[in-house]
Amino acid sequence: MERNEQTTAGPRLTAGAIAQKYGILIALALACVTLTFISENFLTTRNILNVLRQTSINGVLAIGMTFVILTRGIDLSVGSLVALTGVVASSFATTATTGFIPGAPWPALLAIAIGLVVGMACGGVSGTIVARFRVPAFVATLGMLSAARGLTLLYSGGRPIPALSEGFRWIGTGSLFGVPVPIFVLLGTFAVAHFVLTQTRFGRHVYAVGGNPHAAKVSGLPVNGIRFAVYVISGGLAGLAGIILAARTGSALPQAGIAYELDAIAAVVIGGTSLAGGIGRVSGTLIGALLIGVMNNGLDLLGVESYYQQVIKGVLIVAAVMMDRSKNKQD
Amino acid sequence: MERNEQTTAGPRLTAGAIAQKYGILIALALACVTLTFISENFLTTRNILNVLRQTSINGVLAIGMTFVILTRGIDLSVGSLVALTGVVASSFATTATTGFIPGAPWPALLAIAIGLVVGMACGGVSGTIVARFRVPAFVATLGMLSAARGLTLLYSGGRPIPALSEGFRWIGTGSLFGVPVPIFVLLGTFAVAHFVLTQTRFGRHVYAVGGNPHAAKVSGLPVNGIRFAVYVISGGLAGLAGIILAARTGSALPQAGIAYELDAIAAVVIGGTSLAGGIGRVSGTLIGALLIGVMNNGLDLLGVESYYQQVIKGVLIVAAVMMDRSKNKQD
Amino acid sequence: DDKPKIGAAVYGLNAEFMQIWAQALQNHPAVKQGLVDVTVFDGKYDALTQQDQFETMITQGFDAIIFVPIDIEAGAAAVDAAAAANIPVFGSNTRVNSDKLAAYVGSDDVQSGYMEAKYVLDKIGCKGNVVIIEGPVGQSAQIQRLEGNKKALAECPDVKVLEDQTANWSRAEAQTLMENWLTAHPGEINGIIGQNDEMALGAIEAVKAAGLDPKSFAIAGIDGVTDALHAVKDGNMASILQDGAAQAQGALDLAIAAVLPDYKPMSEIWTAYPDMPWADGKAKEYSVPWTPVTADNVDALLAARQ
Amino acid sequence: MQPVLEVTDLAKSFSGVPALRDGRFRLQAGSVHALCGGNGAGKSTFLTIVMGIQQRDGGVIRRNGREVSFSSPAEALANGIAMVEQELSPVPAMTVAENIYMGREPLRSFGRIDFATLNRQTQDLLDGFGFAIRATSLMMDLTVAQTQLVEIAKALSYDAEVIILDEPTSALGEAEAEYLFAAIAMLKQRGKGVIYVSHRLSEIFAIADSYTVFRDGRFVQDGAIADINKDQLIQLIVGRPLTEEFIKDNTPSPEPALKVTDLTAARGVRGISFTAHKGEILGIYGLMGSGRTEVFDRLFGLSDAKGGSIELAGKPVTIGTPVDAIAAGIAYVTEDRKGSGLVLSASVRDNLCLATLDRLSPTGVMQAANEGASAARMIEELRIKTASDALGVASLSGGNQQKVVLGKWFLTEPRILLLDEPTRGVDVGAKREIYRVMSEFAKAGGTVLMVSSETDEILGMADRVIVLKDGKMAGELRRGELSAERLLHLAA
Ligand SMILES: Nc1ncnc2c1ncn2[C@@H]1O[C@H](COP(=O)(O)OP(=O)(O)OP(=O)(O)O)[C@@H](O)[C@H]1O
Ligand SMILES: Nc1ncnc2c1ncn2[C@@H]1O[C@H](COP(=O)(O)OP(=O)(O)OP(=O)(O)O)[C@@H](O)[C@H]1O
Ligand SMILES: [Mg+2]
Ligand SMILES: [Mg+2]
Repeated sequence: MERNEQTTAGPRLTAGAIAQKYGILIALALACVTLTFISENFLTTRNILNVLRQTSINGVLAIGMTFVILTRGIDLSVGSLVALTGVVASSFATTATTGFIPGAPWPALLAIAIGLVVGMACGGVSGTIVARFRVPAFVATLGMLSAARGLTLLYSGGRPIPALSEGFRWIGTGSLFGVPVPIFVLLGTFAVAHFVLTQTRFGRHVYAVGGNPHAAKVSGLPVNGIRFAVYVISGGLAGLAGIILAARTGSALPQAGIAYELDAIAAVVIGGTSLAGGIGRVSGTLIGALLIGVMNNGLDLLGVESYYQQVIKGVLIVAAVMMDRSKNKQD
Repeated sequence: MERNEQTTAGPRLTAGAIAQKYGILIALALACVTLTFISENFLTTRNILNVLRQTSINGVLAIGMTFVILTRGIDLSVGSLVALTGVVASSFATTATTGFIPGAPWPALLAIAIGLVVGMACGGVSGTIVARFRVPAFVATLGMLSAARGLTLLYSGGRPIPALSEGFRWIGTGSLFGVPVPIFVLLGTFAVAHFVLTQTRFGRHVYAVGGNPHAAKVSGLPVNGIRFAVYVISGGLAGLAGIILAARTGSALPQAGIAYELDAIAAVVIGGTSLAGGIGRVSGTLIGALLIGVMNNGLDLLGVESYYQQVIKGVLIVAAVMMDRSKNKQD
Repeated sequence: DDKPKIGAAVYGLNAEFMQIWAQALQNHPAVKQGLVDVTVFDGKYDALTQQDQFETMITQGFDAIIFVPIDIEAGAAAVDAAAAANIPVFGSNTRVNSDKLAAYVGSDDVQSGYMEAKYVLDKIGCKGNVVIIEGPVGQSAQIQRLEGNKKALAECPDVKVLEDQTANWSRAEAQTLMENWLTAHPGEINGIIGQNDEMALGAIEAVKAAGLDPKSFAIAGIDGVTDALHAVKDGNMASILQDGAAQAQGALDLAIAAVLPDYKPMSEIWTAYPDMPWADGKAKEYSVPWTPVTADNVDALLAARQ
Repeated sequence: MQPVLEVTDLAKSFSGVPALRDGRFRLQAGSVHALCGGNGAGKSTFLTIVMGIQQRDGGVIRRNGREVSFSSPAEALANGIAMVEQELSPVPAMTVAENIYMGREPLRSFGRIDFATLNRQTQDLLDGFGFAIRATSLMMDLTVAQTQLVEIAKALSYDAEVIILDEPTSALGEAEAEYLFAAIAMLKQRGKGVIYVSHRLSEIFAIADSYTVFRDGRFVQDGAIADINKDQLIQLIVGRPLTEEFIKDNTPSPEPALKVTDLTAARGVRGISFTAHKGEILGIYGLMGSGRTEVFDRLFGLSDAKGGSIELAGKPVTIGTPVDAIAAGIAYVTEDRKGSGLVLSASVRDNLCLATLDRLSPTGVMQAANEGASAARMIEELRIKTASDALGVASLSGGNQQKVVLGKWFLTEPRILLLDEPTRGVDVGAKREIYRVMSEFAKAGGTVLMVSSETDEILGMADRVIVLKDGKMAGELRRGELSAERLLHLAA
């Protein structure tokens, strides 16, 4: 059984090795080539930047999710945390006095920090419940999904937090050298995550805990601490995504982020990370997220009707993964 | 690792053994007793029947999900299948001529059969993709989630199918000996599933495939066939749930069933079935579904505000499972 | 306590519009004075949950129910069940396809759809290209608003509808959709008809992100949520206010009147909308008028939100 | 006479690397045929192909003269072939009976499984072989040895004509192995053909009639056991003559390294007291279930401290978790390498470095060069057969996997080494390497505690032996007093 699974490669990744290991990269390339041919607007700088920007939120969530899934866990709460952190951070970033802070607008950085901390704190709660109290991750984070949504609505009174300060909105709408800021955030997150997972001790721990928690424990790894940490990471990145989303849409909506967890998990799994833990790469996740983004973009560009879009999307996701898996079919 | 999980009992289930094995049963009992004290309306025949009837749809879905999860799979498509089967079955059960059938109303039984077949067929497609093409269940059924929703909208033109025939509606609204029909459907489904899983070869082989697919294969079991079959079962039961839902609400809505998969999986996991496969019981699932049902009912009975409800629900779900798991904490 | 118990089953409380609706219910003078007990049930956007909540209310012996179903075709069974238990049900905001409804207080979506499209078409001078961002297809509000949109479009045969897609009432989805449309039809889109404000606001953000000026487009939405009021104030869009507060309070007055025989309506709405007479609480239909949000009334409306 | 099974030219590669080039084998009815070869020689690959678990790249398999091609184990079973795989593979949450008769459960009316008959039938089967296991126990509650016995019972229960046993005794003590040999003798008498794989050569000479040797995926030689002696066989397997089997040149010092007083552990282990000295190899002997593993688990902080005290180099220590134990300089090679030894989804290098990550990355950032060097050192010292250290450890042969576990712990540079069945599944050549490393480790002042079910190994390596029985100390023997009879006498 285990034999035909992929193995975690070390840090050496040549272009050839990637292509060979990621059938999914080929699927992405195929999708891009096809779209380039059938839609003249696809391969334009502007549209590529669009796709990347649209992918940024799901991408950031999926990167956090990768850590969790690598340890055999799952984090269903990220969608709700996007809303919670967005609302809380935004409440410290309004141009006017809000109900919460009787004073001048807070500097954007503080608001961002608060959003990240809230996300990490919620992740920490999930992590504690999973690591310390041995509640299955599915249940623990489903509880957080529900609780965080409730807290969001309570905090905001069910109303959007509008009129965000320019500084804060820059995260979602600004540009650097002509490239939108969310893209930098996504790529920065990816680079850090890739570094952590492939180059640091903690990254090794994550793979070991997911691959065989018992062996990890016997080898003296702080298994519970690692389990805890990945939920904090996922929560923090959900916070980052929440901030980008609020900054992009211009106000923080309490009903934001519903079902985002599914797309994030899909990106991870399409990217080749095993839900059984211990196997996968964050570069695969990025490709998975891009594939989803390109698909959504392409279907819109082609003006496909929304009902057909859903059917086609379902078929394409499965087809892409099927292509990937067929390479190493043995059992 | 595996050691501290619960074990599948053989067919022998005494009341004592159940209580000992299911901390979750105690959680359910606790919830019921508490509600009896704080709400005079809780322990009335009428309300108990309400709770059971309300549980019927999630319960039926969760029973099908149990089969899938026992084989290490997951079925995310059940919510969409509820909508699809509801719409298709209903289109053969309208009181008037519909756009689909140029004739008199079809007998309810035919409509029901059609709904079940559609559900099983969709499950069969997922099952084939999982068993034959080795696509992770998460991806395969996520694809089906999307595709089935699209098909539902296409089939119905996005509009509800109203005015269902009396015969068809009986499934959702009728009573037998003062007990609503959906309750019979739920209990019947449970009894059959319990029998199949504990007493038949197929049932035991479901456990074997989930517990150790390699061992199952080496013992000559038709592993792929069993994997395929559980998705057909889950799809068929999603069809059953879709029919009850349409019959209960009196019209089939194409946007019905959104996110139902989460509640179904939650019931399974709360009921003690391991997402890693091979361990669990359908009786636990039933208790899990009832716990969710009682919780929803109780919070409504007490008139708890909706935002607080979500927070409380999140906390209670986790607490219930924590109580259950604390018994056998070792590692 | 033998105060009348009135339940309000609404399709979902996560978005601002229903939040305003629910708040108005709690702020109704009769509730404030403790004349009646009101409980709001959150249907979580699920017809079945609403059905379950009806059963719970019937079990608990509520005296009347105010109902905002998720869809016109959903909830007839729930109304039947309440009627069978002799509990009157009053519709608000969204109609139920049932003859057992005691009365309905709402606004005509066809009309708002017409009004918003008309605004867009007038602004682009009845020629050019528009896109329509629709609600979840098949929902009654979407169907009726689209009908209104089409009615207005029929008056401008030269206007072409370039794209027509759902964004499920969601700002984020509409933003993505609009970004992609702006790419697919560079420089061709003149008007944007959003079937609600959230989606229109998402479109505005997409326009801005593409480096374009929303003021050079004709953009309209419906509902009058707070963010939209701000956008109107900035001159970026037009919105049509749906008075959810009036829909809620009107329905509550009717419900109380059905339970307490000598009750006189206490909400201010009956004086605010002379076009909608109380009619002794005996009418079957009460139509709350739409109010176009303009530079003139936007400040007053915003002040009322605080 | 026509062979019941004849295989020629069997070939199999994994991602381009050949594991088997020309597998050849002729099995006669009524005989026990040993398949010999070093770790990674291709034995398991060969056998799993015969069983239909893996698919071949080329070659011919004939069953009773008829060419066959099994696409699944189900077909092999239907053709009268049954197998005990090298890697134990139970369904943990099911009962012994359900595991054994999986797919062949007796039925009652309405398609129900007849559990009463199933359990009785299973109990009879187990009792018949002399295995003390309850049919209704759950597999997850069994020890590794018991699990292995169940798998043996399962393979024998098929009443197959060809029975493949891939290292069936690797986790068994000699007493239990005797039951197996009795069963094999019976099968032989009934005219069955048995393919037997073991790295314990004494077993081969005790029960086999003929042998076939593979080396590096190639057929080397076959013949009758009667025509060959142990040294010759070793030479065939290893490819060169091997002078001595055990390497031992340590001398215990009087200085105590580990002192255990009145230790109590889970599952009835109590009152264990002993002292191990620097430079000493202390053997721990006992029958299956005597509590040896529990003592180690307790010393390593894997089971709850229930009582007793531990002193290291004269200082009392508290060991509550493996982290404490590792910090105190203890290393532990567990008996269950799949369950607690290896991360199967990770590479050879990652597994080798797993317990020394702190040391390899002082700043938290991994030093790839350090990792590579560590891994390379162990691969060389232990002669681990792997194409590259980036290969998944799951693709290594069983014996090489065992060496990876040993290497992981050697890298921690421990002062005390706990070895639970350290040579399980290891071939003669590599065993010798392991003995050499043990001996050098002790010679350099380290302390080795070794649990082994192989009496030869205990006799060959231990300076002193503690014998456990039912969780209690049953006696202690110095090197001079050691003999197989005395060990067994104390243990039984
Ligand atoms: N799934 C696989 N992927 C890659 N290589 C494999 C795989 N299975 C086996 N090998 C390689 O094939 C060779 C033969 O392995 P095999 O397991 O047959 O050896 P063996 O003779 O049974 O050894 P041992 O005595 O250690 O069990 C080894 O070099 C091993 O690394
Ligand atoms: N997981 C378990 N559940 C129940 N009993 C167990 C378990 N593991 C071991 N035992 C029992 O505990 C006792 C001591 O087991 P232990 O594993 O320490 O023995 P051992 O001497 O190492 O034997 P073995 O040769 O089987 O490894 C035995 O009676 C064994 O059957
Ligand atoms: Mg082998
Ligand atoms: Mg042992």
